[in-house]
Amino acid sequence: MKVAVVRFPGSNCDADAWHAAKDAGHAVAFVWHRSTDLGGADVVVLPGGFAYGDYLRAGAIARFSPVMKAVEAHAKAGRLLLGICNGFQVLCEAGILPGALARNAGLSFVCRWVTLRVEATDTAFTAGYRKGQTLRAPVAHGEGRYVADEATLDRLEREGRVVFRYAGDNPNGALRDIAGITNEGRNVVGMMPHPERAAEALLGCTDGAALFALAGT
Amino acid sequence: MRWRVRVRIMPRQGILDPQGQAVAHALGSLGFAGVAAARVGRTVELALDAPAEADARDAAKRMCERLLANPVTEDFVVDTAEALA
Amino acid sequence: MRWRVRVRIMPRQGILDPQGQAVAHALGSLGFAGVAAARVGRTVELALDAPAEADARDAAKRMCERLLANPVTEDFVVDTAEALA
Amino acid sequence: MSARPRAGDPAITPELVRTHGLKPAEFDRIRSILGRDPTFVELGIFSALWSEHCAYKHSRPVLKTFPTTGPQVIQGPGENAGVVRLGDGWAVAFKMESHNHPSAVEPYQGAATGSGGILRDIFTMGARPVALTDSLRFGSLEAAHQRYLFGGVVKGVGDYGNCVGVPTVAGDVCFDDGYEGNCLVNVMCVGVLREEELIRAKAAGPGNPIIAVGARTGRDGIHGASFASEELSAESEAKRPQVQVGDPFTEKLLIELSLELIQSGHIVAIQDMGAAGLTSSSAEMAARGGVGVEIDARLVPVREEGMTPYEILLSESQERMLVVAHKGREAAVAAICEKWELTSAVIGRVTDDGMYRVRWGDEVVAEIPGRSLVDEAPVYHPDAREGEAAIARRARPLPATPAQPDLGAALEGLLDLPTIASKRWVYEQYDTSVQTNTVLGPGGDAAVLRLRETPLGIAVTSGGNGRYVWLDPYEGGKAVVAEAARNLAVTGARPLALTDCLNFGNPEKPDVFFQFREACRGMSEACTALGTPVVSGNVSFYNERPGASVYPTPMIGMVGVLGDVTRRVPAGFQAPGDAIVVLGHCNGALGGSQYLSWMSGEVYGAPPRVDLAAERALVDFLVEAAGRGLLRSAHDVSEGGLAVALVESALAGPERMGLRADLSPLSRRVDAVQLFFAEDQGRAVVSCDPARLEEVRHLAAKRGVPAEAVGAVGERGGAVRIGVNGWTVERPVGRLAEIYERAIPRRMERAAGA
Ligand SMILES: Nc1ncnc2c1ncn2[C@@H]1O[C@H](COP(=O)(O)OP(=O)(O)O)[C@@H](O)[C@H]1O
Ligand SMILES: [Mg+2]
Repeated sequence: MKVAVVRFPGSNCDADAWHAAKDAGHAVAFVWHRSTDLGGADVVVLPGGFAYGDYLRAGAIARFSPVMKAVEAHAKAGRLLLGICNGFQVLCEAGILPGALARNAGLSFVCRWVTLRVEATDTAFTAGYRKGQTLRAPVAHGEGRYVADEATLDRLEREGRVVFRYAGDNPNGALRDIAGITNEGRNVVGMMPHPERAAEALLGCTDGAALFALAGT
Repeated sequence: MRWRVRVRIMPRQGILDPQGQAVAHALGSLGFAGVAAARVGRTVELALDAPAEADARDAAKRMCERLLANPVTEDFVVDTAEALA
Repeated sequence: MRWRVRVRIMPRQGILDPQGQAVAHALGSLGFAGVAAARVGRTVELALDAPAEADARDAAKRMCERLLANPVTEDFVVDTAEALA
Repeated sequence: MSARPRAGDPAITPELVRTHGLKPAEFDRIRSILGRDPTFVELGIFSALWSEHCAYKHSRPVLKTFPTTGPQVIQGPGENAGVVRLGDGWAVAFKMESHNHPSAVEPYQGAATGSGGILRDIFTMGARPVALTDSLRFGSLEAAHQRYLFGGVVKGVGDYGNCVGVPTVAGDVCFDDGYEGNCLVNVMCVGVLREEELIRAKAAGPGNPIIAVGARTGRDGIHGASFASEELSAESEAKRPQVQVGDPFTEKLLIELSLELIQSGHIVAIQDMGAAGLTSSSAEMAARGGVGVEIDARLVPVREEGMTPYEILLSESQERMLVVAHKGREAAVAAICEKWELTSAVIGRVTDDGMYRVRWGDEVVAEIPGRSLVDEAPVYHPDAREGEAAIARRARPLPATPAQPDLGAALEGLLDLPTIASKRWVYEQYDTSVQTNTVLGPGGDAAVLRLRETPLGIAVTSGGNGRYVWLDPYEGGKAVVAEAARNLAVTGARPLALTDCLNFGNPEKPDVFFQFREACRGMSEACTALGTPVVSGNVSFYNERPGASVYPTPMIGMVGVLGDVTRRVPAGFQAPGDAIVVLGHCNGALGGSQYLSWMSGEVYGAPPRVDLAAERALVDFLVEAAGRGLLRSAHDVSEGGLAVALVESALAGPERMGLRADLSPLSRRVDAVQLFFAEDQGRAVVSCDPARLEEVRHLAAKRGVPAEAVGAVGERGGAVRIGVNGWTVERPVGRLAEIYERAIPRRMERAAGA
């Protein structure tokens, strides 16, 4: 498949996402944030980093980048879109996914390996997992506490749109241990942990690789 | 005409404000008695060109809605607008 | 008696405020004309028990000096103090 | 046309000269170079370039004695960073730098801008930064102000590196009263490049444009270089506004921009505007290239109105670069800057008259023979004499060890010392896995990164024991190099070369200069013995307050290479039943040890002596054993001694495992306390598959390394059981983990205060 990795000024996991997608056998290209064209990509990845320095709020400025119009259209058309960490923050700020990512409850940036439980396997990104399966992946963020109002949270649960939950160690105080969610159409997934950092045995873990395999397409 | 407009953006009631809690706790352990609670928000100070104060305030309000505040987690008020030289 | 005291902590004049610059730039590219500059600071809202307003303000000032503001990079003002229920 | 004072400039009085940190004799020298009084701008320029920080006035002759060459060295000292060959056409650029004074005044920004500066030193060589390390020293965490400094520094290092996307993968932290009043913040950056992409900061080609790139210039940090060259005092506290603020977002863009510029072929040289800003970057680039430069300060993009040429030249605003481009490529350079949304402006030209000339429009405000700024800086040979107190401290006899030692209480006490305890509280605030190269992250002795598309691994470590140097500068100097090499070798990496940060007190005091000279002598000998030349470094003097200097602390950053990264060896035990082997001699050295100070509250005695031949043998053994896949884990023995090293090996694994060990066979000559806690150098704890124990023994014998099998790795969550001479300490591994992991967070949960 054709995968586009968007680069905002300040993205810093762009190359990591590129490699993970490449290793999964896809044709991968970078798209600069000023571009208004996604080059016919089947899958768009908004990678981790600190777009625009995360000044004001993580993702707040990046969501207005020129490329975001095309990203929104891509999502509306039901095509695949993955936001990892900063990418997830951008998706929430842009309203493509509900809720927001607030400052970690512990107030510090936190980087460590966590355990995730797969809650939804009906997205293209998680079709390669079993429901209830646990995975390991690193988190690395300062603003990763998922928050939304009760009604939104209930709705996410009811519709099976919580994709990943922290199992045991919740590193940021996210409500209901939410680590990743999907949209109504299940074509957009946002998550705080970094599956691209857990996709190679040499780096200690391959649990994240299946996410890039896109078994569900 | 140039205005200084100040907007205040605070965590919404009901949303956990760990920073405020940490501040209240730290003040207590530094020996400040009588701190019942603390909340920490953001102030954005804008130097704005606008014909009249009402326009400056109005522009600031739209900026908050569009960019400066996140409605999921934050409330804002346009606090002051004063004429600059 | 309980007071709500609000302190405003802003980057000192002349000190680089990259956040303010980013905000000003972003507002400009969102089409808001007339933004000459922006600075981003913090507001701390305290619920304080003190006998009188002056005491509450004074306590807030000492809290800023001790903990809330960084004297090297920030200036603060005790903005408002109002009686709470 | 010669430089003239500008209207409004202050008169050049002896007082003004003094406040510029220049001695009367130095001022006379300036007058004789110029043949006239300097202008105010010129005075500022000399003050910056002849400051200790830029000119190394007190240290240069000693630094010249370091070994700096070897077949692996591509670029030794003298450039922005040293460069060493890895193989397959790949090289690493690395350097370490101190930001002690700024951090003591403003820990968050001081540390952040320290990281920013050292990153720029690396990518200006054409290398992509792949790792940061930080070595930190504070006073005791029992004091609120030390908690404030520690918390702020860690946040500053973290926020900066995290934002630019360079993992902070190693470092060390010590808390000791010897650093009360003057914390040390040393940051190393490591970058990777193709050998042919190396670029040196050497201006060339008269007529070539000089371009300022990146952040605009503000009034921040004016005279930071001279600030770093004096003692902290009430007066320097009042100079606080000099502290600069970092913008890692701009830095991230600068990294990408600079690497693109270098690859574009449009530019001749690039250098960051670090200490002493535009002045030092332009003067140093000119001096290296043997050319002159002419700059119009009025063309420099500024952040504030009304800035004078003096301020523009000496500002230390962060995230700025100075570029020399090929003539005619101005537009191409500007286009690349625009792509990365960064400001750029042509501000001057390279000239062929060798002069360092600054204009303000039509006026000439400075005109100085360029070489005089860099090459004619004064050099001093201060007196060196060891202090009486130091001699007495070292000679003071150690107390007899108790006949009935409570080894268990001592072990728990040492694990609870913040210096020894887990630094997880620190490194979990650092992004350690961005760039997806981190094969071994923090928590062991050195980090290992893979080099993508090659079989190679790069190992990095940084640290240094200031106590040993304080007690015996020469032996201590040897020990810092030896420990760094050992920390690399336990991962299986061959040590290649080092960078240093020499943190000392006021060199004009004979006892301080003695410490400096002797520590450097010890380091040099160790470098030669271990084959690890010095390729870059930095000196930080004046780390003191009235009345006391900090522990003399040469910090070492060392880089090594693994031919096959899949052979890297982790620090922690991997499998129950594996054999535990102790390598090296146990001589029972307790002088200056953590045990001694834990027990007595004092630091004294002779520190462990370093047998360099034995260190070399140990390193060779570890590298060969790893290469042959003999080892499951390896961890060196350092602070806290063997018992602490054993516990750390148990705690560092993927799952905490117990262990059984009997230390009695290690030596008949030393007692139980010494076997547990002595800090003899040249030792390591390794584990291996019992089936390969014979091979390990055989190889050790061949290399002349003592190797004693002392026990076996226990069950997951089991007991740690260490016996010696009939005594046994037994604790559940979970309990030791709790002490070791909670020591720092427990203290940091108490309030900090400025
Ligand atoms: N400031 C720091 N930054 C990053 N990692 C650190 C820091 N301090 C300690 N660590 C990590 O904690 C581990 C233990 O540190 P330390 O006890 O100093 O090790 P050693 O004695 O082997 O040098 C090392 O992996 C080190 O990299
Ligand atoms: Mg070690």
